[in-house]
Amino acid sequence: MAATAVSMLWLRDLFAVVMLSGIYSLFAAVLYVVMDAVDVAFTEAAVGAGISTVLMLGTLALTKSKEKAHKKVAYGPLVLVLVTGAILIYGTLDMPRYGDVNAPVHSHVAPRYIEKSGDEVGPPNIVTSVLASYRGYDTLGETAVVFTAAIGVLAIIGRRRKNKKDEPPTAKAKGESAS
Amino acid sequence: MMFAAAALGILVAIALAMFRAFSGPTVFDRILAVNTTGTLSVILISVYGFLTERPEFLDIALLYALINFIGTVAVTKFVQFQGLGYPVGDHEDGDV
Amino acid sequence: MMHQKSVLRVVSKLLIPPILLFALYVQFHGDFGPGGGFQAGVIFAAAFILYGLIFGIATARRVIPAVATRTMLAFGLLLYAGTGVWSLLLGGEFLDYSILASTPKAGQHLGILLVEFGVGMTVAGAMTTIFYTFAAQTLGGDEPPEEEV
Amino acid sequence: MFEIHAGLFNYWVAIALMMVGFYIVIAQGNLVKKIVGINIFQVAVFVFYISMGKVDGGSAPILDESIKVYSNPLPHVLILTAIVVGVATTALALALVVRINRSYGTIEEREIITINHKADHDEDTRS
Repeated sequence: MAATAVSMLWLRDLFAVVMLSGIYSLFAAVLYVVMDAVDVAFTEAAVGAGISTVLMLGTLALTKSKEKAHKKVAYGPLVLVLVTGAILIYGTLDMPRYGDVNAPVHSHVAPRYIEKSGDEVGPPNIVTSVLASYRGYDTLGETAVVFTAAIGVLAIIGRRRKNKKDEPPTAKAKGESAS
Repeated sequence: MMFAAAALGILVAIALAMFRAFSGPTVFDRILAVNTTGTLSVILISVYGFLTERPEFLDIALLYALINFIGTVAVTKFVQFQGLGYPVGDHEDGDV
Repeated sequence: MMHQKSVLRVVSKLLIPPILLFALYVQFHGDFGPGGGFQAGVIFAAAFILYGLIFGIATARRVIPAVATRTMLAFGLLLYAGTGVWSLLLGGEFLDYSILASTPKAGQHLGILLVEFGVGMTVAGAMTTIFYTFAAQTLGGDEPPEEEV
Repeated sequence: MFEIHAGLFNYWVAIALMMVGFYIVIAQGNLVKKIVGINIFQVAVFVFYISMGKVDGGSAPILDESIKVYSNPLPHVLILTAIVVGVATTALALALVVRINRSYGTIEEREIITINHKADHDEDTRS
């Protein structure tokens, strides 16, 4: 997976980059299944491999699919990235180990969801009951974000409705509408 | 045990496909590599479900199979026509 | 252009109904297994995207017009917020589903069902709208995109 | 195979991916590639969250009689919504790229800056 990401960095053909990002998200989804997050894997599979790839291809069709040549390594950003990475890794040293049962994350709200949601809400899928019921506000706001994004796309690149009186349809369009 | 061996084999196969995807000289190598990787991850997820003895997550594998097909169609269409919405009528109403 | 690709056309015609069915299954089975409104919406949109890819955007728009997707987009969000307001009107708190039916559990079930359906509609509408917009761009204007600069 | 219990290894992979995405965003000039970089970064954050939610011996958080230990469902919920929001914002960003390409004729950052500078310069000389 990391190899996919690194090779995306080097490839200059944007088409290949898009295909690799599809593979990348497939791997991410497999990883989620392994880490018990089946719902997340479901979403990632549908969104990352399907919709994202199609949208990226749509953009490439409208722009250019080759990247311009650039300097091989940009040293300033590289140093910045390495320093940030080092700080973050230093930060993880204090973190609870992977899979630790006593980690602080598992001690606060989650036990209540796991123990009570079956009686309080009903559905066996805890993720669904937390998503729709306990954290309904979050999901409402998030749905609003999706709505706004779609409206935004329409506003930015949506075609303007043609004024039919000014502009008679071309012969080609007529032929298509007839067939 | 059998499932573990199967998972290992699938991982090797994925590695081979990935190599093709990275180095692939032509576009079609890459398309095939992506498609193969998708199919292999479908199998991997199914096998993993049996490995952990909760095989009810086959839904995900099913979804993968469907999405993989759509992705491949989109990619091949892009390669052939340089665009996604090819037959598009000029007489259509606009979006906004 | 895609008219002679009969294999693709037949296969996708065979595949689209199962995809739609699968989307509905994911939508309503989300209580018991993986799945829910978000995923169902995306899968639902994927079916239309496949149709648009194979038969062209103009045909896809005749099947499900852009007005319909935009209505779905808005209606889903309204359904979500409306569920909250309904529980508010019945004397509960915003998005407190327990009050919607005779027993709290039945109320929760109904509320989750409605909310998930709203989410699914919004996501499906949004994805389809975005795809239509992007795909129609390709040959959108009267001139080819290269000269559109 | 993926289940490596070497403590922090998962977090390190996530951080490495994050940094690759970060480097692409700040060092590469192509706007589409920048968006791909943002996506890599995003997925790295998701992997990080999900690995925090994993419990040893736990199973997927879907209630069943036979299962005693579940993984933490809270990160799953957060990431589930984040993925969908992520794709929506990606679509918005791609739309912006298309629009930029339409006005400038390029999606390389440097060329856009050059064009902008030239426009500014022209305005200055005219006034």
